[in-house]
Amino acid sequence: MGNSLTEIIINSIKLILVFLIMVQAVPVLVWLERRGSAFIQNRFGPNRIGPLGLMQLLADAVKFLFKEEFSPAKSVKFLYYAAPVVALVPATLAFAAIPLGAPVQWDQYVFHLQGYEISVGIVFVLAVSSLATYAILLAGWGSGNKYALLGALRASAQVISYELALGLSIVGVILLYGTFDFNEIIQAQQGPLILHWMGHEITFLSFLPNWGIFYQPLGMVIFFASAFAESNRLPFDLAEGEAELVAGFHVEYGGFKMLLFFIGEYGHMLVSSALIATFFLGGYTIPWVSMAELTQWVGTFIQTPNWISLVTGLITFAVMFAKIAVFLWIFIQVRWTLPRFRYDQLMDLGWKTMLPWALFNTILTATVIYFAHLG
Amino acid sequence: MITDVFLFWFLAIVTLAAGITVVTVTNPIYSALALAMTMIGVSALFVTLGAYFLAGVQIIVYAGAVTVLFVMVVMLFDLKYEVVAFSRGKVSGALKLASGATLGGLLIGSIFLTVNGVTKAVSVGTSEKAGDTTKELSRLLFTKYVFGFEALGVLLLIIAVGAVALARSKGGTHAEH
Amino acid sequence: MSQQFLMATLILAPLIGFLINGIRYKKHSAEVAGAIATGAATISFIVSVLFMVQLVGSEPENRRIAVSFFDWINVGALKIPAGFVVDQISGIMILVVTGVGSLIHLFSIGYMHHDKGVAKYFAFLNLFLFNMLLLVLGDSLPVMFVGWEGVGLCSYLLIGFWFTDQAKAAAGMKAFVTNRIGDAAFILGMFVLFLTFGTLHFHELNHLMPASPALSWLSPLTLGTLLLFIGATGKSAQIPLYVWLPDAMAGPTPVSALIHAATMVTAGVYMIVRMNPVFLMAPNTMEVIAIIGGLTAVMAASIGLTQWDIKKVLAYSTVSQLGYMFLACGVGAFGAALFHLMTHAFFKALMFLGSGSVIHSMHEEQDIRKMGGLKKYMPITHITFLLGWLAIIGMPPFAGFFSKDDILWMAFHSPRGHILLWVMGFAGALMTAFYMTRLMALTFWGQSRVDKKIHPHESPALMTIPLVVLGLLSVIGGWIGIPHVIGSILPGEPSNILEAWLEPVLQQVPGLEHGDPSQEWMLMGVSVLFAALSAAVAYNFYVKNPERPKALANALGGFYRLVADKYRVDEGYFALLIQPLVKGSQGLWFYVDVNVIDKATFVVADVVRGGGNFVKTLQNGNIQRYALYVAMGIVISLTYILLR
Amino acid sequence: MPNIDSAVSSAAPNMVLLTDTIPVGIGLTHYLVLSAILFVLGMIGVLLRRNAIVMLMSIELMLNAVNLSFVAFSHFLGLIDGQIMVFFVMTIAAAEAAVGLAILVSIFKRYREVNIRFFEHLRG
Repeated sequence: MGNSLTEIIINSIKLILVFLIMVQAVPVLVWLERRGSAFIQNRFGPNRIGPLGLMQLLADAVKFLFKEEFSPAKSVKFLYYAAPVVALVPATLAFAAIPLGAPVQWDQYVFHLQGYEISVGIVFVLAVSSLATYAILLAGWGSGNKYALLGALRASAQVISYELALGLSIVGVILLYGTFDFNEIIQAQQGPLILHWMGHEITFLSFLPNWGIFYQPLGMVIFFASAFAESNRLPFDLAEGEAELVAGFHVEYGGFKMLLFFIGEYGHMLVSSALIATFFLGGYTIPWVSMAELTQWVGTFIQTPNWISLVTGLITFAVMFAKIAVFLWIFIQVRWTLPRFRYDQLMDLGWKTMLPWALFNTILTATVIYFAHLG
Repeated sequence: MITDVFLFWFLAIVTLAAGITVVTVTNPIYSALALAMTMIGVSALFVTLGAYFLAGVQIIVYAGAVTVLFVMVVMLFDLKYEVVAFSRGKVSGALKLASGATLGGLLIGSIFLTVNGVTKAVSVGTSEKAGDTTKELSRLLFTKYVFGFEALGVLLLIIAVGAVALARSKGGTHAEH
Repeated sequence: MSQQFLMATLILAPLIGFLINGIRYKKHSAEVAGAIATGAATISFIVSVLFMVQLVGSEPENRRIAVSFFDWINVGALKIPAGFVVDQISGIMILVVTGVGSLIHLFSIGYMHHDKGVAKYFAFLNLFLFNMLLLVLGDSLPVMFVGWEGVGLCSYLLIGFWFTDQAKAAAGMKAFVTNRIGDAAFILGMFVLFLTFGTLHFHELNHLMPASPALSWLSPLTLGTLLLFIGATGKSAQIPLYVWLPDAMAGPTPVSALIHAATMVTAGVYMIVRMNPVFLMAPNTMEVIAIIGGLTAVMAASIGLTQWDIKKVLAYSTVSQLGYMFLACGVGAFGAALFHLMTHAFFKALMFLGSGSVIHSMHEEQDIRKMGGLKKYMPITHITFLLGWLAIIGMPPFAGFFSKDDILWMAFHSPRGHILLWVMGFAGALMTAFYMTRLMALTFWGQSRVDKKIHPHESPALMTIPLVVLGLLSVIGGWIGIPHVIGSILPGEPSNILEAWLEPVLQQVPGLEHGDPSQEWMLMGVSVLFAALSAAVAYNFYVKNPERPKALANALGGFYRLVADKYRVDEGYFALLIQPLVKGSQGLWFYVDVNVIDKATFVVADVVRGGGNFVKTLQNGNIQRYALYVAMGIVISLTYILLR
Repeated sequence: MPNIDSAVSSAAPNMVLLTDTIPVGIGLTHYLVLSAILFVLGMIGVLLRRNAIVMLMSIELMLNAVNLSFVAFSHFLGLIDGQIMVFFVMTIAAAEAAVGLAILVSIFKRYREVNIRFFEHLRG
């Protein structure tokens, strides 16, 4: 936690901040989603309240908060109320473990711009996000509704199946950087792209940044695809197949509880995008610009080193969020362009296509790394 | 200092409470959830022992996969509260409880009898940088225990095939025709 | 290539063929299985040719290739290596076995084409070949005995190959049991020899022989050799154990040709020739062998006169020819015995295959009364059969002539021989000529008595090629053993190659002086002349005026029926041996087994069941109860550890 | 075993860290006793519960207790091997759960019940 009181306080504030960031990102995303979908479908979408309908989110929030508080008669109360909260937890915990910016050096303290730095971050994130299943199951069982239960079973099965592909696709990255620590991974992705082979350096690609995507294209594709499945988004949102299951596991939920589920889903999107950015796009680093250059450039405006590092941190934070935003937009775009899978297609894709390819990617990476370090 | 003592006791109590719930609650759903809680508690205890990686794996494997399986099975079976949750028979039940209690007592007694020797013998801790233990772990796993590792791989393969063969779907989208 | 490798290939090739065919015997078609089996046999043949080339290449005294693979038995004084030896004797044998064997394999492809278990059949054939090679190549009695038993097993399997037919299965059983009797004697003989000489290795035995013959009847040498000879009578169908061979014709005809004419039945003769120094030292045994052989020759031939089943006739002629061989062994003409063995292998295999081809074309018809006039239908078979006929009745210059006359001459001339023995052989030769001619006449010549529904046809090339090859062999096969008297007048004076070849490994009968040619010429002339005469008579009987034989049979009356019933030997055995055995066993069964042994076992069973019932209560399928047992076990052991 | 040696040697300078993360108050004993109690709990569950699924859960409980003791030992003895064992135990546990549940599913298809009593019909 920390050694001195200031540090402890700052860290606690950080935790709260991260949580708020996630929660506040959700209305923005909702608005973005609605407007975006509207434009994709050649509509206007919400545009009454405020400029560009930006105030729409507030209205939504108010509506959610003041809806009637009810629970189905057949429901198991405890589980029914526990589920939305549980849905919120994994995304938050995972998101808090991802570094969002360069560490800030303030006097003798070093503050990482993340909820808490964990040396085995990847494992932690995987572990926490694997708990997301419980929310679904609890909701499905708790609301005492067969549609909800079916949706929950389908969703949880899907999540479990795709966790395999997800984890395996990261294994390539772990092999590549030899660590579970996000910060180390991000550090390793700085500078130009220089490939090593049998001790020779291949530099003709060095106009590219040294990002993981150039080492792990297949891994990235698989990870991205299974990230969709993990966060129950189209084309993988079988849990809420409106046609056959009304709305899946949260059919009985309304009002604020529903909102919590929303936050959980969008939180998953956030986490996935952040992970992709971290693994494959160099995290908070700026392409073609090294940290040293950045600090030097900032130093041309400001003198005091504390402020310099703080500003640098904020800039990198902005960069990180830009990257995350790109992927968030891709999420939304995909949702409104692709149709839904059928369940057996989904399972076949997960088990017979993605899993083998992820395995192949792992083995390939291992061999290539072995040969690369031969020299 | 204090935080760690507090942490241990807190986690211990949570874990034990969850464990007791697993055994005593009559509704299998609740015992499954309690089991998940126990797993999480145990993994937190792993963290206090500096085994970060294992803690993560513990959650992934147990809480994320095994217990979810349990929950799903229970939900599929749709088991209501059971009439006879515990095995009948006064004598046998008493005998079972007694044997359990004595076993616990014996275990704890033996621990107290022997543990001091152990700690006094080697009282060096593992290196605290978790990355190190993880790397160390993997190195050991692929050098000293590589045979066991391979054997486990084979075992898992067999298990997968066996489980599929046991509970293969009759009817539905994946039925074999 | 090392000798070890060659030897391994020679022996193991058939075994591998057996395994391949045997494991997948449901899958393989006749072509595949036949190709595999014949290939294996041919490989062995090629290797044995290689061996022979080596032998011919080396000097006469060290023409001996001995290979030892590993120590098979090593108990106290008894040390039996798994050793195999190719020398002058076994060299000839492996040539005959693998050569004739390959031809018969080839023939079988055509013959067994329509059979269900054809692959099984070929597997058995290969297994037989393997065992036969063990028998021939083994350099010590036990190794030979393994093959000895093995061929017995294979002959059992192959005789009863169509085991769904009760009679055939019974025939196989009969052959096996009869062989077992002989084998028991064989084992005893081995014991005696081992007790006496402390070794069972042929080479050592042959050199351990005492200088002077053991004249006493009870001397271990005599006993051992006698017992071995009884074993031989079992395997080679001599009196008194010959009864199984005629029934053995129940098997497929190629099997009869391979096992019951060419190779297996000659095992006894081979064994005696291989141990000739030992037998030479036991004159009494030799005497017995000679007499038995002579008697068998005559008796079997006389039975052959009356049989109507083509294969039965051939079977009895085989028995009598074997009798000749034993006669030769008995008078110390081991070379002649081996010579006749070889030639007989050629022409008898030929005739069996010919009969097989006939039977094949007659749709499994075996009664010669329903044949006749087949000459025009199946010319090739007829020609080859004709050659075999000429060979067996001993017409010069066919193979049979030389070997048979060699035997007769030795029977007359050898100091161990006797005029009576010669007479037996002579009578046998006459009868052989008669019934063989009869067979030819009834089968091929005269007017056809074939059933109208059956249309005989020549067999396919696959079956005729072996016939032709064997026919050729039975013509020229004898020319390696031309006696001096004939060789001296022939252009180029061909010497007796076989004699020279076998000289180093065969011992002369003590006191055998050079006979005078005129005598030999005379005997030869007599036998050939009379053989020709009886052949002519038979031709007259069965082609010219077929009613005469019946008249003759009626004239002979009871005697004829006795002979036709094969002297009722089987019945006699049944009455004297088998019945008492069965009765006694039944008595044991009813009184001893039921009352004593069964009671005892029941008591034991009750005790066990009671105990089981008691223990059963612990295993009541209640898993939690089991878990409780485990827990209590842990508790108890832990308490013990703590309180210790 | 170079790994172990390196672990111990690298551990020696970390004594300070050790003492301030795991204070004297909490020692090996605590963890062992905790794991013992968990183990006995699981055992009682296996012995007493009728529901086969719950029995399986109790088995998982026991395994977890064992894992805990393993990790505690490996921590306090400075040997990683204990953690390896935990690895293996986890694998076995997962496998066991999978097979057990598969069997349960087939049993349930047959009897529409998972009461352990029904397993007694599986004689022979």
